[in-house]
Amino acid sequence: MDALGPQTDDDLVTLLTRTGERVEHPEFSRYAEDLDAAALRRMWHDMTVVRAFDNEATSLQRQGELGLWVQSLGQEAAQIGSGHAMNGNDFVFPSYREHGVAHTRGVDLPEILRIFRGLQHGAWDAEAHRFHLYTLVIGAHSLHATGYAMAMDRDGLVGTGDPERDGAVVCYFGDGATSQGDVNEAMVFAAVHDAPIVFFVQNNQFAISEPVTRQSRVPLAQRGAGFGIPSVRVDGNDVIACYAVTRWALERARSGGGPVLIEAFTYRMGAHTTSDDPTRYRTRADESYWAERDPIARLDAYLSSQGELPDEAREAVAAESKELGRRTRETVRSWDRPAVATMFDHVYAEPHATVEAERAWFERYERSFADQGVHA
Amino acid sequence: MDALGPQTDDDLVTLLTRTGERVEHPEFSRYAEDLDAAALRRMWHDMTVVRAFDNEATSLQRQGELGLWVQSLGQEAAQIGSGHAMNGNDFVFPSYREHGVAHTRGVDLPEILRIFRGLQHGAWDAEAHRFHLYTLVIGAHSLHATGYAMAMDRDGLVGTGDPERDGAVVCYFGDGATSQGDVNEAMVFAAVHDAPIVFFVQNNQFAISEPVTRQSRVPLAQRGAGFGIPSVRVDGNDVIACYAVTRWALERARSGGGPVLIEAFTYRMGAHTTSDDPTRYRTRADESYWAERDPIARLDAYLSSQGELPDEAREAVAAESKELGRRTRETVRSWDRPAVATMFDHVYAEPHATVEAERAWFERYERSFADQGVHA
Amino acid sequence: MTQMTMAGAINRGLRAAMDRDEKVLLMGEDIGQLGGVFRVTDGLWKDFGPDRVMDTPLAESGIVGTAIGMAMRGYRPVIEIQFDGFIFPAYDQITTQLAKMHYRSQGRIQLPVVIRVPFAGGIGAVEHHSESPEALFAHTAGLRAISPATPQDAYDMIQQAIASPDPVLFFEPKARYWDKGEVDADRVDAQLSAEDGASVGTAEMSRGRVARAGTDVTLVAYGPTVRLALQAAEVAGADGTSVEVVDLRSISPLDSATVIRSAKRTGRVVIVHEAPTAYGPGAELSARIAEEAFFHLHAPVLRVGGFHAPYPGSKLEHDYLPNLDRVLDAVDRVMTH
Amino acid sequence: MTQMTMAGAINRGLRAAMDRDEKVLLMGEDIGQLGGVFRVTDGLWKDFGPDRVMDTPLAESGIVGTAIGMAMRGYRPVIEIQFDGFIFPAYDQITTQLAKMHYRSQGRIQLPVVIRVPFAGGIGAVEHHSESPEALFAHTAGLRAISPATPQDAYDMIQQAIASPDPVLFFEPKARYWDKGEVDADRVDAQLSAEDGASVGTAEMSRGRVARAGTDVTLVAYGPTVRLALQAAEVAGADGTSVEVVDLRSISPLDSATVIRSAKRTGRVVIVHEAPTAYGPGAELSARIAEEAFFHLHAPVLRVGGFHAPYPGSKLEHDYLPNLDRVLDAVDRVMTH
Ligand SMILES: Cc1ncc(C[n+]2csc(CCOP(=O)(O)OP(=O)(O)O)c2C)c(N)n1
Ligand SMILES: Cc1ncc(C[n+]2csc(CCOP(=O)(O)OP(=O)(O)O)c2C)c(N)n1
Ligand SMILES: [Mg+2]
Ligand SMILES: [Mg+2]
Repeated sequence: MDALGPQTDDDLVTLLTRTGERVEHPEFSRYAEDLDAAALRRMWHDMTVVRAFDNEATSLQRQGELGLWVQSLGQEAAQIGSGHAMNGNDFVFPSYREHGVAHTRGVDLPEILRIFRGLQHGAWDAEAHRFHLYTLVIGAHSLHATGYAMAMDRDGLVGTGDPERDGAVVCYFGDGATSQGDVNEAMVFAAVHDAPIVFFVQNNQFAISEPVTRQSRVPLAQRGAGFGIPSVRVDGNDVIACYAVTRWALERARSGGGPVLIEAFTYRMGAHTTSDDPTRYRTRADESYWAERDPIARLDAYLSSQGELPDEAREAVAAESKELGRRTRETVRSWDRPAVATMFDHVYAEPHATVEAERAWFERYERSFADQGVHA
Repeated sequence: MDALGPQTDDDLVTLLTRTGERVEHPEFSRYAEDLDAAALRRMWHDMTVVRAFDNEATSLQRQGELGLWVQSLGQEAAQIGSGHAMNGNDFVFPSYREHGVAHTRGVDLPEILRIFRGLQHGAWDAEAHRFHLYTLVIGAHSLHATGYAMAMDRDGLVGTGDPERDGAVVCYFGDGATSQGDVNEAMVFAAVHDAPIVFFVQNNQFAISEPVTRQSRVPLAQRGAGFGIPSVRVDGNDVIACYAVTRWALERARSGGGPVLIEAFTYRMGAHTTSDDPTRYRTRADESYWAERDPIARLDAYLSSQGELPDEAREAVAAESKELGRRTRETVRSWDRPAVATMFDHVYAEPHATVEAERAWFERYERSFADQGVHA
Repeated sequence: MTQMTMAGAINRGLRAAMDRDEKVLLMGEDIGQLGGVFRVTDGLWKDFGPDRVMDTPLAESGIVGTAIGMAMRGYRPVIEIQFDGFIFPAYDQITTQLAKMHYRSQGRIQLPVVIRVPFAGGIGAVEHHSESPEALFAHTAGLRAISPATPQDAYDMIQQAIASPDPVLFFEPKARYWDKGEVDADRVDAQLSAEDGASVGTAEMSRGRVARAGTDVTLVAYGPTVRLALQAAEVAGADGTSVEVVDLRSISPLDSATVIRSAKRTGRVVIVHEAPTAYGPGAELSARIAEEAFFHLHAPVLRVGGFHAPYPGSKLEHDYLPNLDRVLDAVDRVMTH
Repeated sequence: MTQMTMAGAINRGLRAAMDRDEKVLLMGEDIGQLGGVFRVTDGLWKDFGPDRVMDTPLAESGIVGTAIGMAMRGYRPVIEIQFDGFIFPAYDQITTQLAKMHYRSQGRIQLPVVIRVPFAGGIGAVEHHSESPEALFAHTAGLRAISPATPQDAYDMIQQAIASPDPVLFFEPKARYWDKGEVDADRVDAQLSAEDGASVGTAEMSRGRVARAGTDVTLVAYGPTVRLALQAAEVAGADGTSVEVVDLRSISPLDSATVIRSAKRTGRVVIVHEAPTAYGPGAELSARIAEEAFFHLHAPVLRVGGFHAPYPGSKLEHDYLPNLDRVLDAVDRVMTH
């Protein structure tokens, strides 16, 4: 298929076909065995809600309430599937598009928008959610993730056999990021230290306008092997397969088996961000090819075929989505501009003479206007 | 063998055993077919002369004539073997230890010492020798090499089928360098552009004091495959095999087949540099293990067994080495300190106000001493 | 003379440079079919093809490093770094390699590489998209760093930078991309077509200019803050203070001569840039003015710049950046002496 | 009090910090069995084991990046960058990540990472082994940058840096590694063992000190040039000029208060550092002195530093670097006013 170019989808781990049929995989089926209808419905629910939120954020951006929005549209299976495979001992290092994963980590979705409204650069308590802040410098966080994993290992949180204790790190990045030196150095460090980390590459076929063939001539999963890191390619629009391979990888990493690389083969159904115009660099034909592979539609088809998506479930999720949309709008609009002097806060943990002097000057300066009554 | 740790030497391409017997290799023997006794003697000659020079430089450093010296001791086969596989169309990007390769590119060996005497940072005309300057920042040159190869391709110097025209780039770096982001990015760019480049890794088992296991758990040749770059591991102390695999790689690259990675498995028989003290981090046992694999000794053994190293040849090379030693000493000692104001030369190609102002100030300042007769 | 935006002027300048010299090629992320995230390379991919307008892998060190290799074979790569904050992965290649090759080779190897950096803030962007890192390059010998403030300068200087045999950081004030101005395309074309064009062009792009004459205070700016300085001069003028505005244009070399000439006349200098004040470009200028015009000064040289804090969320950027009030405040302060 | 070299003092300081807090760990190239190329970590691998004295893969960005991750879990990584010129591959991690995490997380994430950089020249080394990049870090908010000039300060400041909750660039003047001096080990130990030790220590390491009192000229130096400044003061003193020497100790924050106090008394200031003068650390200091002590100055503030050229071959370094003659020349020049 031309839409894929040289990077075929022949060898992807699949457990749910694009038309919504379940298939077996010799190695990975067993990692999805625990997914009963309720669990799958939960995934369907999460994907649906995240997409609704995503669309709401897009319209808020169009209305000028946000400076920018980065859609996760089309990548819900990769994110929700992998997110559901984690537990509270695991720690996640996202890139900037992992709203689905954020949701599975208990981040209240509207909170993410603090960043995109220009209030601040990080929006949640990373430690509390065991979900690190978004990182915009492509690939930079892969090293933080690796160091964090090395530290978990030091702290005796790996390979003890105690499921209440053992954990691992999951680090998300895109196909474009695989070209960055940092990401490759992260694989060097992870491999050499047998760090408990899963590198989860969402190959959404594009780095902004550049097709993945500008980053690699061979499937990205192959990269891991070069560092001695076992790697697997999974259908990134198959939430069950994404769950299964991530569970496998996490169990391996948590038990001291070292790093794993997962390439989730998926598609960015939306624009790169609200500033982007994909009509400049991709065809409608490609978009339709992938629309037929919509990750939500295929789980929907499967659950429906099993009689596991009753109308009440659909209605409930529709209502929840609507309510989330309303709350998102309200929340975002309610956020005031922060007090100006907060720009001097948290530059350092301890006082720094330059910051203190500039803050003092600024406060005097601001007061001078107040005194003159020019502005508040 | 413990000296090797997890990185075994099982799968190395070998054409000359450590005891000096020729063996066949299904793929690579044919690339050594053109090596008759005269050609092999030439390689033996080059290795011997380079080693003599290397030792001379070491003693010059000990005598205080050089600030530092970086020995190539033990890596002569990798360097002379690969160097002999190149032709005048090829272009080399060395690291800083490739004195053997420099010799094959026609660089007069003593010239190298300008750098180590502290006269200047680059010592030869890179374009004339088609041998770039040494680069001390680990791995940085791998990107220059890749860009140069991309440019050769653009210039129609690859894949024309005309042996007078087609060329490729050879880029040398060490086992330690493979951990640098730049080296991995070089592989990304080379693979994506099918650049005519041979990455020649001299795995000499150490990055200063760190064994190669601190850089990778798997053989370094495996790294290439992760980027879609065909890779081969060769016995780096076997000059014939090094010649053969490099010829294969260069023919492939010159004819438009794209990049290749060669891991030459060798040993740094000396210290990292004259500032280093290897007794701190490696055993005599390891050193003896490798002494038995001396690259010159094994070619010597083979040629002798064939009656192809008559006494005259030995005497001639001994005389030549002695003469080179003498010339090296004399040349180095004859080098005066450059004129001080040369430090302002070549900072820019066009005048730059800051440099001009500082130069003018400095000249005035120097003159003020002359006027006062304080110093010249 | 044609009306152009600054983005349009750079686009036209790139096209002219590519027409003039087939060794000129563009490299960067998304500069091909997309035309760059700011559309500065719009249309060039279509007209010059993917070999001269190269979409590169997503790796800034790789871009600069391979550009160095291409320049060694006579190419003149013009790199687009997508945003200021993403130049740092290439910092080693720029400062230890690109900057030093000419020196290390005793002048044998020239690296005419231009690095275009859309820089500075004011466009409501997210983190890492509004920074002013020019001082971090100006400190390194071997690099040139320039920044245009008008469409005319953008058109001329991008071509002079490309023609220059030295590596040049070309800082494009992204908030000014859509400002319009008249552009005369002929002058620089004639200049660069002449035999000594590269030398003349390099010298010219390295000089500041007096953007507005005045007698009481010298206001120094470059790139994004020139318009602000001119506004301040206008307002101060209405209040009876005559402000001269110097547009530096070049950060390395720093054209201190032009500033010092002005400073000697006015005796009062205020420097305005978006880069953080501490250890910023204004520090060097202030130090030089002190060294060379000390006895002509009526007042301390003042600096108005960004604060010693990361560039804040966009809701606060108006207060983080030098703005009209802060510039006028500084003008008032130097006028009290 | 014990006699120690500066290298020995840092070694002892690292050991004390590791004894005090088991979360302290060392990372770098060849710091383990070899003890580092300058032997600053000598013996620590043997006593603390490879988990606390980690020989890392050869990748500076990787070292800093993984240290950030470890710091997020409460570790206090102390990184050794082998030589000044090899810090640049880590520049992105240092300036866009390490520096900004505390700010981006609204203070939730502290990254107490120390980056030890043997820096500056004078040891006859090859290219990239003698550079002074401190200004390139001081310009970025979120980082601290300090440099000791004596064994006592080295011993104290390395421990204060490790105890500090902020990231610290610790610039070690490598040419001074073998200089000896008396070290009192008890004071800083008592300081850091107290509850507010980290705060007190951070404040203390951020302050300059008057290394020699004088009345005619203030000579400002730090790290490698303090000894030179003291020599110059000696020589000038013999000639009847009384020179006060301020050892800055901290480059970020810049302790301008101490300098300005001195400048207001002497009215004449000369700044001496090895970093290139243009856009160098002295520029900021000069600008601040102008801003805050202008009307006290009898003469322009002068700077004596490296030239705007790559660090040259070692045969020329004596002339490239500020030396006694050049410092005295500057002292003479300020004394003419
Ligand atoms: C170091 C760096 N360079 C450039 C950019 C600008 N940029 C933002 S996203 C992006 C593309 C990333 O592609 P990919 O890694 O595939 O992730 P995706 O956006 O597709 O999820 C680029 C080039 C950046 N953020 N960081
Ligand atoms: C970026 C960088 N970091 C650190 C160094 C210091 N250094 C010089 S050589 C070396 C080891 C290199 O090992 P390897 O790549 O295996 O090459 P070898 O010296 O063994 O030939 C190190 C760490 C450097 N030159 N550049
Ligand atoms: Mg992508
Ligand atoms: Mg090695």
